[in-house]
Amino acid sequence: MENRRIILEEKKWNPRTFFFQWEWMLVALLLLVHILNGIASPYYFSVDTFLSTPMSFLDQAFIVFPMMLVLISGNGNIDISVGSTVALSSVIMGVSYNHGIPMGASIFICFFIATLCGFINGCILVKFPELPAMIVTLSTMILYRGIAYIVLQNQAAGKFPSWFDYFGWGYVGPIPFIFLMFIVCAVIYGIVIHKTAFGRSVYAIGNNRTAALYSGIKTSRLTLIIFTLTGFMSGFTALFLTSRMGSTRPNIASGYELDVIAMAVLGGVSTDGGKGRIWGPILSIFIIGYMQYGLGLLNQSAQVVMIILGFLLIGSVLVQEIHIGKNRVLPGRK
Amino acid sequence: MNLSVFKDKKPGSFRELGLLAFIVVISLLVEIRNPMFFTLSNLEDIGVNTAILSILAVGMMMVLLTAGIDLSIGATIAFSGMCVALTLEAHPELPVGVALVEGILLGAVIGLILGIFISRFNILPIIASLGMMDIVRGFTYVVSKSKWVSAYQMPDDFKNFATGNIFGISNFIIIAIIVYVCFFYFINYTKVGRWIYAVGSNPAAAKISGIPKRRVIALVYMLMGALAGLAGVLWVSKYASAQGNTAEGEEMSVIAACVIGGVSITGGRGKVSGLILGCLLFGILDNALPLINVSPFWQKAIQGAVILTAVVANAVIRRQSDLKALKSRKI
Amino acid sequence: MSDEYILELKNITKVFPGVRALDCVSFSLRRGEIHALMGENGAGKSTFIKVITGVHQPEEGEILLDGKIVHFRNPVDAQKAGIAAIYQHVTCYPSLSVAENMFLGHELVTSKVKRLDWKKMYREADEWLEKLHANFKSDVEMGNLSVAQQQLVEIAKALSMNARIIIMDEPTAALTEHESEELYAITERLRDTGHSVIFISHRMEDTERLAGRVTVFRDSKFIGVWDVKDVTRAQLVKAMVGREITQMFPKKKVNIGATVLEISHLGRTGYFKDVSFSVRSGEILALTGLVGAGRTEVCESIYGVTAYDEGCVKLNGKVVRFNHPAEAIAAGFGYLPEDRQKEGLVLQWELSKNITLPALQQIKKRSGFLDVKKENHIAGQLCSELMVKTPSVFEAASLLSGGNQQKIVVGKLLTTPKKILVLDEPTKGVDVGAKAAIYEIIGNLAEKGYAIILISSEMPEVLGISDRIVVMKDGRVTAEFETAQADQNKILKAAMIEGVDKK
Amino acid sequence: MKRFLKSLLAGAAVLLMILPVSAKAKRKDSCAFVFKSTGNPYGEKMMDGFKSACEELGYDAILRAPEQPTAEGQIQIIEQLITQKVKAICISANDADALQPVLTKAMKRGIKVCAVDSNVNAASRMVFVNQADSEKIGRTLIQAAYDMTGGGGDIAVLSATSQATNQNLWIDWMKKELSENASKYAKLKLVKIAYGDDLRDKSVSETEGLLRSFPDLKCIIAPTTVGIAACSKVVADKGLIGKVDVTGLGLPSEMAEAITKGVCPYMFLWNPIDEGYLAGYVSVTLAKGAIKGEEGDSFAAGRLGHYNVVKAADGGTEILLGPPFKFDSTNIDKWKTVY
Repeated sequence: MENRRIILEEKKWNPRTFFFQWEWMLVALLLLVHILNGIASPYYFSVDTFLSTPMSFLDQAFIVFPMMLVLISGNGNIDISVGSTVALSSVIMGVSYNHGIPMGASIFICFFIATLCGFINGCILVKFPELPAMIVTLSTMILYRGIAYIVLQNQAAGKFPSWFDYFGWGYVGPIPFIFLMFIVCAVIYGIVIHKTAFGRSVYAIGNNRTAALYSGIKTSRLTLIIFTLTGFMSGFTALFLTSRMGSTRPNIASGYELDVIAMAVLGGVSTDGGKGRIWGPILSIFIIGYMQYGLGLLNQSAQVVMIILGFLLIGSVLVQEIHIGKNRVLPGRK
Repeated sequence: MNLSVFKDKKPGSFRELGLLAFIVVISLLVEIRNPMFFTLSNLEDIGVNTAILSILAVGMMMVLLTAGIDLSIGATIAFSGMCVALTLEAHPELPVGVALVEGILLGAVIGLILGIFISRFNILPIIASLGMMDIVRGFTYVVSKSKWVSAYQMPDDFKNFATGNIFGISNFIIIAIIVYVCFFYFINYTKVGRWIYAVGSNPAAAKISGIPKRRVIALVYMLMGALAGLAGVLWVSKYASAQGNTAEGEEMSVIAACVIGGVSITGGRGKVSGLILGCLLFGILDNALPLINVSPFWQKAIQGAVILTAVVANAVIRRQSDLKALKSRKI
Repeated sequence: MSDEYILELKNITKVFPGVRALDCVSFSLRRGEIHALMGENGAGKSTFIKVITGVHQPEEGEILLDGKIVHFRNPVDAQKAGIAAIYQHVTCYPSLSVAENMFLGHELVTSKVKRLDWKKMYREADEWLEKLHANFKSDVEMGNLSVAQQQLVEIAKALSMNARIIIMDEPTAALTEHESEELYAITERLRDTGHSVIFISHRMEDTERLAGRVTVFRDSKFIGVWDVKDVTRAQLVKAMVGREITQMFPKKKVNIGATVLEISHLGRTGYFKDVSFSVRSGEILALTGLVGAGRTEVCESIYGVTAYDEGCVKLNGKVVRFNHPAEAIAAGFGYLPEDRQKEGLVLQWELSKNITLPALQQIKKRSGFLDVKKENHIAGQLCSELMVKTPSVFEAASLLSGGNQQKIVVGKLLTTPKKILVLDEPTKGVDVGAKAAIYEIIGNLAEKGYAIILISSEMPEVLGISDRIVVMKDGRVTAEFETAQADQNKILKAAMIEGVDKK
Repeated sequence: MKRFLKSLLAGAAVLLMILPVSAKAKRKDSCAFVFKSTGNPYGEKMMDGFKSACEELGYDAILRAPEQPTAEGQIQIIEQLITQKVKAICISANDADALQPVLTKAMKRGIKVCAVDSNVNAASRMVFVNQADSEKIGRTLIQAAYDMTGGGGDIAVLSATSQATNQNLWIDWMKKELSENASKYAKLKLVKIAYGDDLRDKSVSETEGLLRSFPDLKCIIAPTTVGIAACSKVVADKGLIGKVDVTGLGLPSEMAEAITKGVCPYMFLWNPIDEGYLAGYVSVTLAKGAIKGEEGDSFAAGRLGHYNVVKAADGGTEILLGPPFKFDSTNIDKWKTVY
């Protein structure tokens, strides 16, 4: 009887749980990166750094959001075909433009192809749930890239109309267009992931697929949507990357998949599902981006950058392990 | 794998037969296009070129059996290869044996570190090895100061090792065979070997049966590393040149070969016999595509298509056999 | 004294974060005796076993083996000391062969070179299986076996370890009468060859048939130990349940309405065949039988988790087919899964999120956003309705006790309007208090006019609250009774012998 | 909270690995050289040359290269160089067109841009330092094949990646040479162009493929350092020395063995050190404004003497380093230790 009254329905703000989040660590990290860079290089604190620099690393960032969904959805889901998807869609866009299709239409085609690639991945995974995504996307990775080679062979496609450069190089006031788009996507995904039934269901299947299934969550449909979405967002990357390079070849965007996954993981998204919030990846995108940029300003050789990134990746996951491992929810009542 | 391979017709053996048939068909098609295919020397080429891949595949299979994955092997190959090359440049008098040992040890150390990250600190394999990949690759450039070690800087007997042969069989093939025999024994006829399967098959149960899960996992990655180290030495001796970017992306081919060979990436399933076929298919693809001179631009696509078909077909066959098993159940 | 007992446990206490799994229990095992350990699910039997076998280490108390104090740091120590256990939840390696499963951890090696001797292992494995009259060979993949067969393998494994003390945790639960007889025989043979056996079960038959003495646990406490010959069933039941069973089941009289769900000749390759029954609104239909008889499978495929490939399902007279649980839920079909932790809850989630998971569409605003206020309110309402013991709806599900977790899962069913509920072993591993509560809830639901299918293996429960009873065996319906006409023996007979063993 | 601090510490530990890297930034005027990718000795040599040239002229040299040979990587690097306000950028491009936007941006910011070794399109550079006239390379290689095969037989080309700018250019010239003097090369048949992607293993299996599918192959032209080395290794291992000749462009150090063995009678390459050195001089003189990179400009390039800016085939301007150097058994030992 008495416990009818005491059940709380209002959440109280709890400072401990609030500050005790991986994201704060990332914020600290980002600040530290800025500070170190600032100390190290006189050129660092400039308008360029904060406005036009993001241009050079944000193109990949668009895939991070759907990749986040893919990873959250658990069940070993991962998509390593994104790099090839970008290449294929970009190549086809270039070719179709060079064959007289107007640029607007070509851009549409680009997105269509990208979405198609993702859709195919999704279909295979839904038809054969027993196949791990890792393997399926591994083979489509090779396949898509291969098709790109067939289409363009050893040629480059390009000579785009001048307005096309706007995507990669244009500004809206002081802010780069690409940066603006990034913010828009970030907001949209933030809402979708944290505020809608869809996002909730994705976390559900990531945390406990069976329970979700019994609760009437359409797991396979979600999987399909998520992977298709990944393809679609690869279209953005293709668009911006192509625009930045002003031309395209079958070998662009190689190795993007691993960069993207690294960003997501550094952002606290676990590759075994169910974990991760939108802020993490957003922060980590900038951490990695600015760190590379800063080291670049110091003219550090590529290999040093690599080593540091490697350490950062393992280190951060290690810290998360300590971090989460120590205050994992205990089974049973206290 | 265990006796059951030879005894009953379980899904596994079905699939292997299917794969074998697939290989035969492909080979025949190639042979029709280019009769040079079934020449002894060409088959030896296939063997030699596949040797390194298949050595790596053994290690990767064990890793996959524990439901893990190792993306760092490409870097490990480059690193150990480079170190060995540098040592030999400094001391040309060293015998090949020393070089091999050095490479294996280096690889083992790297593998062990990775293994500890994964087993002790529960870092997910894919992430840990991803980071490791960057680190090791980076250090490869550092130790080599971004230089290459070229043919003339290596002692001859080291270079000849790759081309040399015993009773007409190339050293590489022999090494590969030795590795396979050893690991076939290890995996099937030693307790630890079986524990690898157990850990991958049902980690929870492993606790109750008192299997030292963490040690097994660490060991697996160490072995993987060691094999990668060995592969590194062979690589350098074969191409008579050590570069920083050696074997970039090799890990993906190895994983693909394992999967085609029927090793389940979710752990617990996989047989050496299947593995061999997987590697063979890969080797044949690499060798045949240039032979039947398809346009170089088609090669990648064809590879991808073949892998995809193999994987999907694999799944289909498995379903069929499962269904049969159910039908056979009496109700 | 101590030489009379091979194994003694004194005042063992085992605490898991939140629950006292064992509360100062004692136990003593004579040489060459079969000692029955009884108690309801969740009474702490399984934990007790894990303490003996070194999987868990007790916080307090001591274990004496041959009168000497021992400390088992891990299962291996216990095995070395000659203690083998057959666990209730079979712990096998699905992708390995039977022989490998049997010998994992104590593999046989050849004398000279210490290599695994597969020939020998497979031969011995086959011999053991022979002794158990198993109908399969030792080289099949474990994953392809039925639960019962896997249990046999576990038993064979324990035997193959020729341990001095053998612990069997509900071994007969999944065996047919015939197989049980076999097991009895083997167990007795073991006793006669000087082994000591701890035989866990809540089936009277086992105890009376086998045991010399019986110890009873209840609510993780030691209740008492008796010689089987001078104790009656009634006494034991009272000891186990804590009160007369009849009081456990406050059966309300409800007027039963029209047929809601009708299953005819349902079949799924390899799982069940020709299954037909029907439920009426307000009726509680008990679907009983042994573990692995196919009860769960039937209901799952009705619910749309798996697909049935023959027969049809009628809902209110109309033929329906649910291809996905979502459709079933939309049609007013609720399913309470057997394994609440694996299939029922997202443990790391707050109660509120868990409860509303099946009802996301309802808490969605027109804008498409989730209405968290509404969510928490719904959750709060249900929590208090079901008397869940929790400070707030923001507790992680994993922090609740078994009973309360079960209530949450029930709560999930009630978020959306339902006509039919399938309750799969709703009181499995739930403490006595919560049990009564859950029975009450079920009663109320029936009263509200729900048609309820209750899957259960616990006779008292089945007889206590159901209106009708359908018994299944090996994937077929073998009997159907009005509860009034049914009794324990009839049901057991139908569940075990009917359609005589093909094995 | 204590745990939180602990994890914070761990985080700091991770960052400490970054600290030692941060060096003092330089204030002197500087010119930057961006190569295709790290860990390529050929590039290293060019960097050496570039560096020494800059130092002779009292400039700092910034030497950069992406980890992978991609245009994306080079774009990022150039962005960074722009921020650093370098005086001139000298690039060896991974993609002729992909760098146009970023390089034009650089030029808008008043940074002088020149290309070397691997060209960018005319619009995105002021001048191209051409290691050797592409036309000459293409034609010379065919002539080499002609005289190795003794005037007739099958020849094949093993190139780098199918995307490599200069390789493709050279191959085009080879084809031109063949078609223009059809009568002379009547018996010389170019049977296949294979791509080894500058990977050892791929180059090897491609070469093996060539040898098998064209049994009477007489000569393989490999205008890429990795390709030619791998290729001649295969030929030597197969004991085809004398039957199949290998020629092309290769590093003496990599090819020393092959040439002494006679797998490769002779091959060509310019001196990458000089190439870098000249590039350095061009960059600095551009930076100083002494030349504008227009046709007719001329300047002195230290030890290399005097150079003129001439019209390039693609409509831009270029500076020719000089004829490619011919390596054979007589001079290889002298050079193999140099580069």
